[in-house]
Amino acid sequence: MATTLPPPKIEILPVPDRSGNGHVGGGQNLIPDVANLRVAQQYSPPASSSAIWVGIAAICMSFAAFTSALIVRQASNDWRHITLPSVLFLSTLLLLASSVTLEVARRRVASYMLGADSNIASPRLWLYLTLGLGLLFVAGQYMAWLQLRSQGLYLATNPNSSFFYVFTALHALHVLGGLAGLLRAIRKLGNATLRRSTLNATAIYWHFMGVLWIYLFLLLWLKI
Amino acid sequence: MTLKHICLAAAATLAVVTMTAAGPGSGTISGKITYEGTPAKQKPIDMSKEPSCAAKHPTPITTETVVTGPGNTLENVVVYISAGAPDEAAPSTTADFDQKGCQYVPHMLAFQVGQELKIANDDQTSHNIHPLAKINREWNKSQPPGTPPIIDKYDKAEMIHVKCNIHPWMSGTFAVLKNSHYAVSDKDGNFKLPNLPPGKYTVTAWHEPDQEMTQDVVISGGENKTVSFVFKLKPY
Amino acid sequence: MHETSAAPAVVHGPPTTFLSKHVFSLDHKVIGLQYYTLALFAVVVGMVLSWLMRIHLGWTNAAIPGLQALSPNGAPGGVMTPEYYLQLMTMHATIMVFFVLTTAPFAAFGNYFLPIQVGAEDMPFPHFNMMSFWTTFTAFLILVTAFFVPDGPPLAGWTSYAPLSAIGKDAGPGQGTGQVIWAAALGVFCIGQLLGSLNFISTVLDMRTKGMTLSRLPVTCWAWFITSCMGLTAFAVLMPATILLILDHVAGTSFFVPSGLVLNDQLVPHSGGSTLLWQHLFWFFGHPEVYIAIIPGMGIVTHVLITNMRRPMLSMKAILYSMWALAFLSYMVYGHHMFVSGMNPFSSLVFSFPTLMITIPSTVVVLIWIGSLYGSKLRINTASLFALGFISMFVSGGVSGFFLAQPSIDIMLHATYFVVGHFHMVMGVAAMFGIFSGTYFWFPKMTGHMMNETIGRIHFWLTFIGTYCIFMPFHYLGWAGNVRRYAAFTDDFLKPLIPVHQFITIAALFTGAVQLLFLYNLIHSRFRGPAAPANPWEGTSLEWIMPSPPPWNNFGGKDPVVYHDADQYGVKTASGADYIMQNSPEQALATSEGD
Amino acid sequence: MGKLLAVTIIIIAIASAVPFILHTWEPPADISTHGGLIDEQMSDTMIEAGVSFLAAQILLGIFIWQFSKKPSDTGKVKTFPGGAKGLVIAAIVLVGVEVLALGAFGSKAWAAVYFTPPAPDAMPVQVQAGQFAFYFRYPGPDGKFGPIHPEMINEGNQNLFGLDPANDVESRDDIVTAEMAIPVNKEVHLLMHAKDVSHSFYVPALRIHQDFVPGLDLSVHFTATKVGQYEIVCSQLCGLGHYNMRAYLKVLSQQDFDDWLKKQQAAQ
Repeated sequence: MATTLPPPKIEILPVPDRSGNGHVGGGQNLIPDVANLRVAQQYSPPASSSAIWVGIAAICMSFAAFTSALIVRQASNDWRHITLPSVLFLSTLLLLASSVTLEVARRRVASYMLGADSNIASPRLWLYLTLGLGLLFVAGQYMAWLQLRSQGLYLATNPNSSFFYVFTALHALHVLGGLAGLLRAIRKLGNATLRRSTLNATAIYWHFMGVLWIYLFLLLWLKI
Repeated sequence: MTLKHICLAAAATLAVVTMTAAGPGSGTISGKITYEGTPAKQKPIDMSKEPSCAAKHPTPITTETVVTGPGNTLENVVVYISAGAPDEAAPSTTADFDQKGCQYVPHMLAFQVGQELKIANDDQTSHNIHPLAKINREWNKSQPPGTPPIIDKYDKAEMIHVKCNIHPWMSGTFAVLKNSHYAVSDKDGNFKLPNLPPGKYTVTAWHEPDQEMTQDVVISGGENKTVSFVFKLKPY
Repeated sequence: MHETSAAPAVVHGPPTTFLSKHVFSLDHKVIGLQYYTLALFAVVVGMVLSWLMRIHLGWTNAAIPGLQALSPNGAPGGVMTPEYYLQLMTMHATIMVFFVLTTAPFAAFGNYFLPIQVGAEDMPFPHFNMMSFWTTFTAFLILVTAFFVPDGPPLAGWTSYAPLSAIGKDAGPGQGTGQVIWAAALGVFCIGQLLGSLNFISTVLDMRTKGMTLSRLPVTCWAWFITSCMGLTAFAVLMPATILLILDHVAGTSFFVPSGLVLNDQLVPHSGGSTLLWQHLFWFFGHPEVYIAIIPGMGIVTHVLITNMRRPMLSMKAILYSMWALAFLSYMVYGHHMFVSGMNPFSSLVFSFPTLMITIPSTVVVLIWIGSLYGSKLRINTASLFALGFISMFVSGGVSGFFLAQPSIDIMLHATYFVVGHFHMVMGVAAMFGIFSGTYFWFPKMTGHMMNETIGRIHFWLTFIGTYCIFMPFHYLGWAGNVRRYAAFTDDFLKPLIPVHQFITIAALFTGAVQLLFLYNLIHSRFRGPAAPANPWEGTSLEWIMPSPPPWNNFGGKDPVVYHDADQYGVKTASGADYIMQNSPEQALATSEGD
Repeated sequence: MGKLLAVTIIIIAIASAVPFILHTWEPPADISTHGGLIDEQMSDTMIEAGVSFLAAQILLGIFIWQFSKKPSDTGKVKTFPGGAKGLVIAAIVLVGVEVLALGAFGSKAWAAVYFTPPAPDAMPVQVQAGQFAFYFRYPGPDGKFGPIHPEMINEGNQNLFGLDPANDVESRDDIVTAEMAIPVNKEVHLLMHAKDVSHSFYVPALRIHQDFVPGLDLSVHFTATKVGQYEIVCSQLCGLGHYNMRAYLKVLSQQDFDDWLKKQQAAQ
């Protein structure tokens, strides 16, 4: 019952000396002696790669709860169907496009890190492009609210509009979080401390935002 | 300072006194409140929920939304000067509001803006006093038996419906008024507004839940004006 | 004995300033201690509240000296008003459930020992970890402000059933601002716990040191891992619920408030909402929350027991699987809180079976604990005393679940003191015993000082007997139909029970006072206690290979390598010790189990 | 110290069980036709739970007594005969069977209350729960309840159900009361309506316990078998007056009930 396995093999990797005064890099804040992204890739230890999926699980759970609330509430007789602002279709496209640009950016960064491409400008450009599209999306959501307001549909007007505002607002908040992540990635890319795992996590989150939006959009759009 | 000055001063003082105090030359408005039509039937209140109170009423009390007397007189109507009289500072006396046998005594309590309101609980059970003020600050407090009276005051004129949620049948009214010229009609429907200096007044009679009638009255010197109000009541 | 391996993920440097060392620290150990301190403060507040409530229940019209000064409206002349009783009750429950039972065994001990026991230098996201604590702390502050708003705290209980909780001040004192503050506090608390759970899970998944396979994780790590999985899902559901509740208050939406309600003879301006929706959302969080409070305790107790029994559990696997089963089932049974709440009577039956099923994993755990005692060399010390007390309490609280799991019996016992007794024993007191056990066990490691054993034992004896005197009678009261959440007992069939309440009150005051011993022991030992060796209890898990207290970077910048699971007790070794530490390559000569 | 703990645990366990064994505190005697099953279920569960409670505590005590280490002890640790497997199987089989049995029989009692339709000739009574009192309504000679107009509810003039007799004919003969009276041995169909927040209709003696759900009118049905006066209390936290929210249930002979109803009608 007590599992005592034979001692595993230990291979010693090259380690920067960490016995000194204590300023050590790595993990969240590795500043390699040579400000070189390739060094960063090699020496920075693997950060947690599961965390992003854990976070996504939590977000899914929250929106599942909201969905159940929506379904329960739809059953009541005061439910009115509202026609969604047309701008939403545009912003949906923007969000999808941003996912594409981010993928391109990811490939560029990868090829740069592998040395295939020595130009750091183009990956950064694509990241900025994604950032811009994300901002446009949030702006689009804001315009959607203005449109609803002009139709006299406020948060408390009817259950459907309540859910619309709640869903879009919370999703927009999460998107803003993603934008912050992108900015962070761009900064790290700038001072050569970007780890691929960081970029990957950011990308996964960003794509998830797209998926989540499509789900919410359909939920609000289709009569269930 | 000359004699002339003194005389003037004296005259002025005298004038002031006659204007305000109940001196000679101040009039009175009195009268009777009656109703026409059929008043709503007052239902007996079953207090079995609160045995300690039920025990205090061998014959069950009834609701008090309309309390009538012989000859179609109407009780619990508050009559006051709504215009013509200046606002007055609150008197030092307290307006007492008691909870006896799960009933408000008095049912209709009139007092002045800023006057001290004293709410006491004579029962063996907890009451919660919940004046549903709209203009004034609304509050809702419980008063366990044997606790000191609740002291409060209102700073705006308002007719406030008072209820106890623990004993839903308990219902009363605070009539918070701007001046001291008010009266609540007695069981014969009589009311009396004394000590009114000469002037033109608007007299308002108010009956719960929100029936209101007004009349203009001119008082010149120490006369007695009689005013009467007739409320139209419906069975439902 | 130590062996180095690859460089661990150094996640932050050593603290340099006072702020970064003690206040906004990134160090999981400091954060753990911060959580512990918060829980300690919260539990004192919660306990004082319960004292006031108990006095009121025993002697309803007695004036409590000084209470008027605390709340002139709540206690005119020192006599507690019904609403103030309910407000204290609500705050007592909220503080205890969220800021004691969730923070202490999970966030406090977990933060301190999870990274150490998996051999990591810290959690992967120290900044999230720090935010997690400070968000929780903010939530606590927000909650406490409810005491200082004009109408006082909410009176709707910790379950805050809509519409009472959703229609605002007309529903009663505290239902306006107070209720919103309550909901806001919980929403913020959820954020804190989500960040924490995120860290816990990724620590276990990604930060394990060389050789620390999942099967070698100490049971406590599993307990915290399971708990954080539940926390992640449960708090993610509570937060939406609180958001919707706040919107119903401040934005005039109608998620939980149906049409045609009348308060004080006035129509409530809401329509179409669903009152059961809140109950479903709340209990979907609420029942897992119960296990969030107890599972870390089970882990701690198992950990403390194997160390003091000097033998492994009969089957650690059985315990782990049972914990997973509890966690899983807890999501399928929440409906048993709503048997008579107007839910479809068929679903009541549907919910009752998984609820009954929960007794199986619980029984497995208890039997494994008891069975493992057989033939052990049980060392009696305060930690093990509390661990054994935990088992006794867990059994006492657990069996009452037999009754409450059945809808038909729930007809009689629902919302009575039987329920109150049940959850206080199984989730309140048992979890508390887990916390005490963990404290006496790990205090030397956390502070570098030993606790006073004599005071500790006195504390155990008085607490053990005291809590039984308090919570057993609750079951008798409930059996006689004593409804809970009553500010006074005026009904003919309740008046005869008042003496029982008076007995409970006395027991509660006594037991509460006893906790001062614990506080004294804690503070005194922190400064005056004798220096603690690295491994005072001869434990095997990684926290015992480092000096007490551990340095800021846990293993001095070197990662331990793990060769065994944490159950290497009662073995024969060359050195003559009856245990092998996880990071020692040494192999047992022959395990001395069996006769 | 270990021995002391063992003794304490066993003493506490037995002491805790005594009041249940001696029936020191009992639920009020059952006066309903369906309550028998529930009481049976409760006592069965009490036996099973009691046995497992005592067994576990006493076993715990015995092992603590026997194996708390003496200073001289240098022996080896021994393993429980049969190891974990025996215990796990015991837990799963014994407890599994036990709880399944409980669940099965329990659902019978539950079904008796909730899955049987009220008899067609059951007497309809409406109960309205509000902060902080129950009020009851009898349909009167026409056998029909007038519609409820929430906006007309006014406790000041005791229009507790928001009736509009001026316009609703059915409302004119409705009888509204503050205490509930029912004839003995006659099935009652109780229609439950919540005026403001959630409340609960709990009559221990009747073995009836059902929440009021605002916005959702539920109903229960029962038959009282014993003349007498019992208490209806609220068990769902409904606000500051929760503790004092109650009404009396009078179970009367048919004759007395008819008189009572006449008296109430006169008072309307």
